[in-house]
Amino acid sequence: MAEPETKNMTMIEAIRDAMDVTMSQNSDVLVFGEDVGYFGGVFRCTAGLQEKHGLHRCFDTPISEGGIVGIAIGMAANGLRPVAEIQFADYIYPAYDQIASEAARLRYRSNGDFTCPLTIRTPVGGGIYGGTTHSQSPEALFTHIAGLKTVIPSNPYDAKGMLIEAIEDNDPVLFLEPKRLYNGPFNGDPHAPAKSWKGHPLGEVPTGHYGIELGKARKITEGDDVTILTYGTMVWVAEATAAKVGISADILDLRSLLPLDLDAIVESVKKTGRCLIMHEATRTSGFGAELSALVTEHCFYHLEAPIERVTGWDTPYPHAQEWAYFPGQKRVANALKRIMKDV
Amino acid sequence: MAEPETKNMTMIEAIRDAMDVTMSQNSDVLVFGEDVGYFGGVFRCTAGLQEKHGLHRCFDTPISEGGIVGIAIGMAANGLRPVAEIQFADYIYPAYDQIASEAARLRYRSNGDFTCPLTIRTPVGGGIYGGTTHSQSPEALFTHIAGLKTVIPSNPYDAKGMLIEAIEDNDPVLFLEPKRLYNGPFNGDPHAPAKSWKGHPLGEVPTGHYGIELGKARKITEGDDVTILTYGTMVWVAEATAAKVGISADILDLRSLLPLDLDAIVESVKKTGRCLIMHEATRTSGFGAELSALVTEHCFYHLEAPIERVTGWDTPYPHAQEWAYFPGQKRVANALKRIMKDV
Amino acid sequence: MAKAPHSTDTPKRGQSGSNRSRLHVPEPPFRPGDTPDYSHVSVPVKHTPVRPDPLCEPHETADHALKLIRVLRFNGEAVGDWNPNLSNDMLMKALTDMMMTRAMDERMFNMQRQGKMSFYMKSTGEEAVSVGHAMALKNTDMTFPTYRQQGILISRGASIKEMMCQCLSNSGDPLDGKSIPVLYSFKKHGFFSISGNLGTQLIQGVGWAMACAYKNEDGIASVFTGEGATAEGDFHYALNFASTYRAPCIINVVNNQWAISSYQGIAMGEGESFAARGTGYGLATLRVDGNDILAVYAATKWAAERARKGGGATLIEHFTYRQEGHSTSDDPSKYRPKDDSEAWPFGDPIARLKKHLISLGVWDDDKHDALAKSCKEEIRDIYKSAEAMGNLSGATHVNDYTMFEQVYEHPPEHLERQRRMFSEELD
Amino acid sequence: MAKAPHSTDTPKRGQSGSNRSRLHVPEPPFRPGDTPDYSHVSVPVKHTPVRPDPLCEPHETADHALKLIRVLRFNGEAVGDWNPNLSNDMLMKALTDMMMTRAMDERMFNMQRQGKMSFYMKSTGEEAVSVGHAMALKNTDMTFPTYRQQGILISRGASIKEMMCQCLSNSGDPLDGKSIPVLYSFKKHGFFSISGNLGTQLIQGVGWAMACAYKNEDGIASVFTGEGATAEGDFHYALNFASTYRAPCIINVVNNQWAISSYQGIAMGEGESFAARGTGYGLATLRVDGNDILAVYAATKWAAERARKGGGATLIEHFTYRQEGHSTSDDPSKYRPKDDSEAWPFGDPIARLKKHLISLGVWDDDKHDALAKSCKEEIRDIYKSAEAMGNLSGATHVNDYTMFEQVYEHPPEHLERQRRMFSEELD
Ligand SMILES: Cc1ncc(C[n+]2csc(CCOP(=O)(O)OP(=O)(O)O)c2C)c(N)n1
Ligand SMILES: Cc1ncc(C[n+]2csc(CCOP(=O)(O)OP(=O)(O)O)c2C)c(N)n1
Ligand SMILES: [Mg+2]
Ligand SMILES: [Mg+2]
Repeated sequence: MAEPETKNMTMIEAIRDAMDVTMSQNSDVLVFGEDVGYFGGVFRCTAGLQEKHGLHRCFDTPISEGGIVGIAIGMAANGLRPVAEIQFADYIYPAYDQIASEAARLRYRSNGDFTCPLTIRTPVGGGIYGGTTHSQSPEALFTHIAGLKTVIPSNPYDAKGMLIEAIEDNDPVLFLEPKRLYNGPFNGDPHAPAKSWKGHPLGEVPTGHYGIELGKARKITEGDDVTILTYGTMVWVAEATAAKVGISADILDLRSLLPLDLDAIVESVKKTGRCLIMHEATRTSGFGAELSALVTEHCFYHLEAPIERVTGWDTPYPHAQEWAYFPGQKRVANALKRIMKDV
Repeated sequence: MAEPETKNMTMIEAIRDAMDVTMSQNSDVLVFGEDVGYFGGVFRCTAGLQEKHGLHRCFDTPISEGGIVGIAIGMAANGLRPVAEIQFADYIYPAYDQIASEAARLRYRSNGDFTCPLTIRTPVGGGIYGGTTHSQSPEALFTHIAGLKTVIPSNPYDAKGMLIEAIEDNDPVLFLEPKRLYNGPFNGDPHAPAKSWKGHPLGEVPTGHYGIELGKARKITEGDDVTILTYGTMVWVAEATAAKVGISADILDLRSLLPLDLDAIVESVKKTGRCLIMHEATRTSGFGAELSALVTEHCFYHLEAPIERVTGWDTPYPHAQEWAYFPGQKRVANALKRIMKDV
Repeated sequence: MAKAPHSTDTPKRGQSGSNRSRLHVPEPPFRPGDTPDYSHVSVPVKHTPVRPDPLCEPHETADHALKLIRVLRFNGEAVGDWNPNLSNDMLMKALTDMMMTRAMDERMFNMQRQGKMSFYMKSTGEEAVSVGHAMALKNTDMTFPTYRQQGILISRGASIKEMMCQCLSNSGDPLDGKSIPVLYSFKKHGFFSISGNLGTQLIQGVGWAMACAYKNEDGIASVFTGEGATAEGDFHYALNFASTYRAPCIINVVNNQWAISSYQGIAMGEGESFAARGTGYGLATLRVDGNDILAVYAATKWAAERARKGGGATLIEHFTYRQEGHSTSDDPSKYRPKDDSEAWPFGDPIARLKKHLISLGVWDDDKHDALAKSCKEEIRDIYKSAEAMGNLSGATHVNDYTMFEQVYEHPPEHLERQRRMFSEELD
Repeated sequence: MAKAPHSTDTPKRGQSGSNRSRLHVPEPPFRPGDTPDYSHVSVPVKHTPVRPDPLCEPHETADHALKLIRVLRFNGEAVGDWNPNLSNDMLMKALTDMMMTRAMDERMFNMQRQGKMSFYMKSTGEEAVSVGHAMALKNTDMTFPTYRQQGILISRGASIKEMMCQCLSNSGDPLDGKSIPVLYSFKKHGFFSISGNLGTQLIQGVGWAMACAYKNEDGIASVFTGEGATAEGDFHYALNFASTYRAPCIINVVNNQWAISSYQGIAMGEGESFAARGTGYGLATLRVDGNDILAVYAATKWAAERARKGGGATLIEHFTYRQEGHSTSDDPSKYRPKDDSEAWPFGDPIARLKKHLISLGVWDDDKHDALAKSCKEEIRDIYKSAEAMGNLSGATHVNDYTMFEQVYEHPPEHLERQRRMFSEELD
């Protein structure tokens, strides 16, 4: 078999390409949301799709997140595969009822009579001075919802494969896009020069159709000292910090939070005996809590140090204090040192 | 000082009395929601308040949870102390944006220029054959929100004192009412004859004004073998099961989830070395995850067995299978046995 | 005694409000103890609005939102522009379906009182809305009903036994006991899974309709809400999206005057009708006597034709009355006069169609009583065969394991684990 | 070349839609490359609707929702029923406040481009709406603005330096850097904390107004939304609750034709105006030329009087045009013709008031230029003193510890712990 052709893509391009590929193959795929049509989205993720696939396949909606998800549910129940964009995850709450009560439960309450194969894409995370309403990471509010899948890629290759998989999934999938990674990896240091995906192996993306199973983690680095469980932007912070601290870390990019690759987690923690969990979202009841609980439940007798969480503080995401809020390398390094202190 | 006069009250009466007392003392307190006015609420929690305090102080609203919380925020910012009822917690999601983005963040984003002293009351939990949309326990979706307080009493005495405290708090408080406890304690056995609050010491409620600090747990039983962390209906299931299993359990009724009485938790787990967490909500990303993470973080070196969580399954709350879903005595007993097995 | 709305308690615009506060809180005209008197409600007889072309511009129907489309006069005559001139067979089907619906409601209510099921909701007095509406649609058009449109299923020939089994949560329940009674789902009958969350389906129905248009299919969607639930955001989304994308759908507001204990004025505010909500959105708007099945049929036909031909959505207000309690959990005498439903001036939909059939010379009291009896017996027999498959409190309960099914297409590992745990710990 | 709306791409009602699908998706009349031609937009001159009594019944204003209240003719004359006959002092204040607003926007935009702040939003072309509205209210009336009503603050004499410090997130920022630029909060000036979440404040403003009524206070609330955000559920809640409880408030829709890249037809659908949305709710409705500050003033006065006297809420649509990009992050030439704003037939609000003042004989080009220059200089000086207190990227950053403050009135233990951790790990 010949190697698939690849192209260097940013995460934005990879996401766009996933939609383009599925739209080309399947006329049931529609894309809509605020400013996604002619303009191509405030982050440009849908640029060109309307021109290529037509006004009726990629179009603007009213500013009504509840309405956007509401029509998507109706379309999905009627056989289409809608891909709805919520402009920022911070604005997803007006759609919370439609997502949690409706999309996630339609299959269950109708006992399979109706299903809901829809995808909701939305940018998450900070690092762009977006303040309280352009920086949030609300994943934990969705991982509590049975019937929904919640995934979050950290690089262009995964983004495309996972988005194709999400669109082709027969259940609703919330697809979170770490906006700080759109144009390049970000190691958590705002003063370092911005990197691009150019030249990065994970920026080499097959041009055709491929899927990445939702529910499988990706091992970023192999290590023996500690397991780091993380996702999204923090994957890159983890990698950079572990390298800097000089620790041999098993870093798992979880990619899919629900369903979760518990096997990979358990295997790694049983190997290292130590575990650091990182996310940008506020700490209390963040997804890190679930990860910590699962590790305790499944690896208790292997743990040699307390599990630590490095997360956003329990405050709204402030504007000017962005880098004091963001769980950056210093905090990660301190946590790693604490975890390793009695080795 | 003379003992305060007390009266036997159900939880419904205690909740009503908290509103009555605060409304009588402070004309800034208003009560509203769907069917709360003339009719007095589908669970009768507001019965008589309109007649006593007037149409303009206790009134019906349109069926619009977002609107209910929305006006409550505006009223609170304008100096009132609104108490809004959401008929079932399952219907709170249309108000999620107003609660999470607005009520919880108004003080922060305005740096204290505007504040939001509002209380949202809503019944939670199963046990009444309410099915997917009258049984939910969504507390974990709110404990992730900085700026909000989330509390849940398990008896009439606490209900009244905590509700008064919530109404008088200068920040927004979500007050969850375990509906299965409205008329009496419930030990998790649907076949046992229904109990009432009559004769129960926690049904003896002072008739006047008193507050119970939000953020303090209540010790239900003192014990040495295991710590049980729980709240709401499950407090009674915990107590009954521990007694039946014959285990010496330190049972903490957390009462307030955010803020949380971490000191009480840590003290107890350090004493017992074992910990069971119980809630009715679905397991993944439930509040039990946060509790487990905190216990691991703060008591790691004292733990002698894995922390266990007994929770609702990761499915919507089914109708006919209610008692297969409800985390009842059998499952709690099994978990306790597992936790104690290597003693 | 009898108070006209806003007569005593409610101040006029610009006067000060109740309890010496200027906050205005609307109140229904009558409360328990009052003698209901609806003489202030005008019952239009002659002024039935004209029937415009179904592809007219939306504003040409603005007036219809403030009037009331009626066909059946109280003397039994069918008159006016909107008369659909149904065949006697159609009329008989309409009557029978309404009577079956009522008989089923009656039976199920009683069985709930006997503890056979957890809950039930009747549609008594509103049968014309569901049955008349269903008859005017194609069976393949997808309806998005609330819990008070069981008449659609009966009209479309769904299995009453299956419906009953759903309510009984027994081994014959197509939903395997997952949902509370009356939250049916019958895709094969164009009946969308009913949500317990009010309002949510309105915008979903618009999405369904958009998909029909996108696929160039002929189907339309018809979505329902009670007047109370129009206050939810989803109602606004539905009107707005339906207008923007000219979705081929019908948006039905069933104004039965009550939302549990709240009268319609709480949702309506100072508006003149619920149909009028659609005017500002540029939707076609009709207001119809919901106790007049011919009017319901005619209005639906008009709106369906408009939608199917690409004319866009219509908002229809069905003006009717909830004769009984909200559900088996409700006691309406707590908040409205006991005899309120009898004082309601628009009569009963079954009685009115009966009178029409009699006036046509094809029906009489004896035949009617016989039909009522046979409906009752048929329902009783079906119920018996349904209950033979179990009931909620009885032995033949649904299989508990079904609770883990249909959360996702393929159960993920954590659910499998929980299922195993369930089997080890409880079974 | 120039296309009238719906002329070529959009099928007529009942015809088949774009791309051979029947799904109808509305499109703006002009896109980049087109020559904008608004000759199809009628500019009413003579047909200014009458000014009814502010305590009239809502339906008496239904027509006003479809017309356009105007006072200033293009020749500078002020005419008609609605002419507020402002004193020359008032007119000069209006002009100055609009020009200060524009000068500030200009300066801040440029400073953002120089990296002094993270973001900025201009209100260019819409100054009459905020300034005219503020002048017609009492300073104690609470406004619930969006990010495009900075003119309210300027009109009410808020400290421009504090506003700038907020944008710069520096040590003079009253919000301690917590919020992004332009999301001001000035309770002392009746200016509610602006939310980044669109629409949410609409219903909060109604609640504020209900509290005023409850407390028998004289104050009213005035809430704002862009036309795009009317699609949120909160807009519906606001209209509905305002109607039900006759809340003393004004609901303003600023229709500046664009919502980022979406033209107003996406939110409007087939409706005829945004003001008309209020008709079905039983609200008073006015539609006003938002580039005519006298009309804005007059409409606001009318609605404020109605609200204050217990007549209930008014929905006002301010018909205007967003002359510049949505924000510093936007480039409007990507989705509309470059010269679209010049082709817009309603002119510029400052130029129109200037002409009026000239026609009154109290103003001329020289004076105007001098005023423009002095506004620019004043703004420049204020900006310098503001920037002296730091900027986002500079050294004098806000104190990071403030991030832990004002989450709650009293910081709970877990926040104190995190604050300590922050101090140990990072400081
Ligand atoms: C979102 C939501 N809020 C509240 C409820 C509780 N509830 C169930 S039915 C009902 C009244 C509905 O009234 P209406 O819309 O007029 O319909 P009707 O019952 O009269 O047919 C209420 C408040 C609910 N099911 N969902
Ligand atoms: C709930 C929500 N959804 C989306 C956004 C992103 N957003 C910010 S401004 C804007 C456009 C608003 O348009 P309009 O209401 O017309 O106001 P204008 O900017 O024209 O004044 C959008 C979509 C948001 N801030 N909040
Ligand atoms: Mg109703
Ligand atoms: Mg706009």
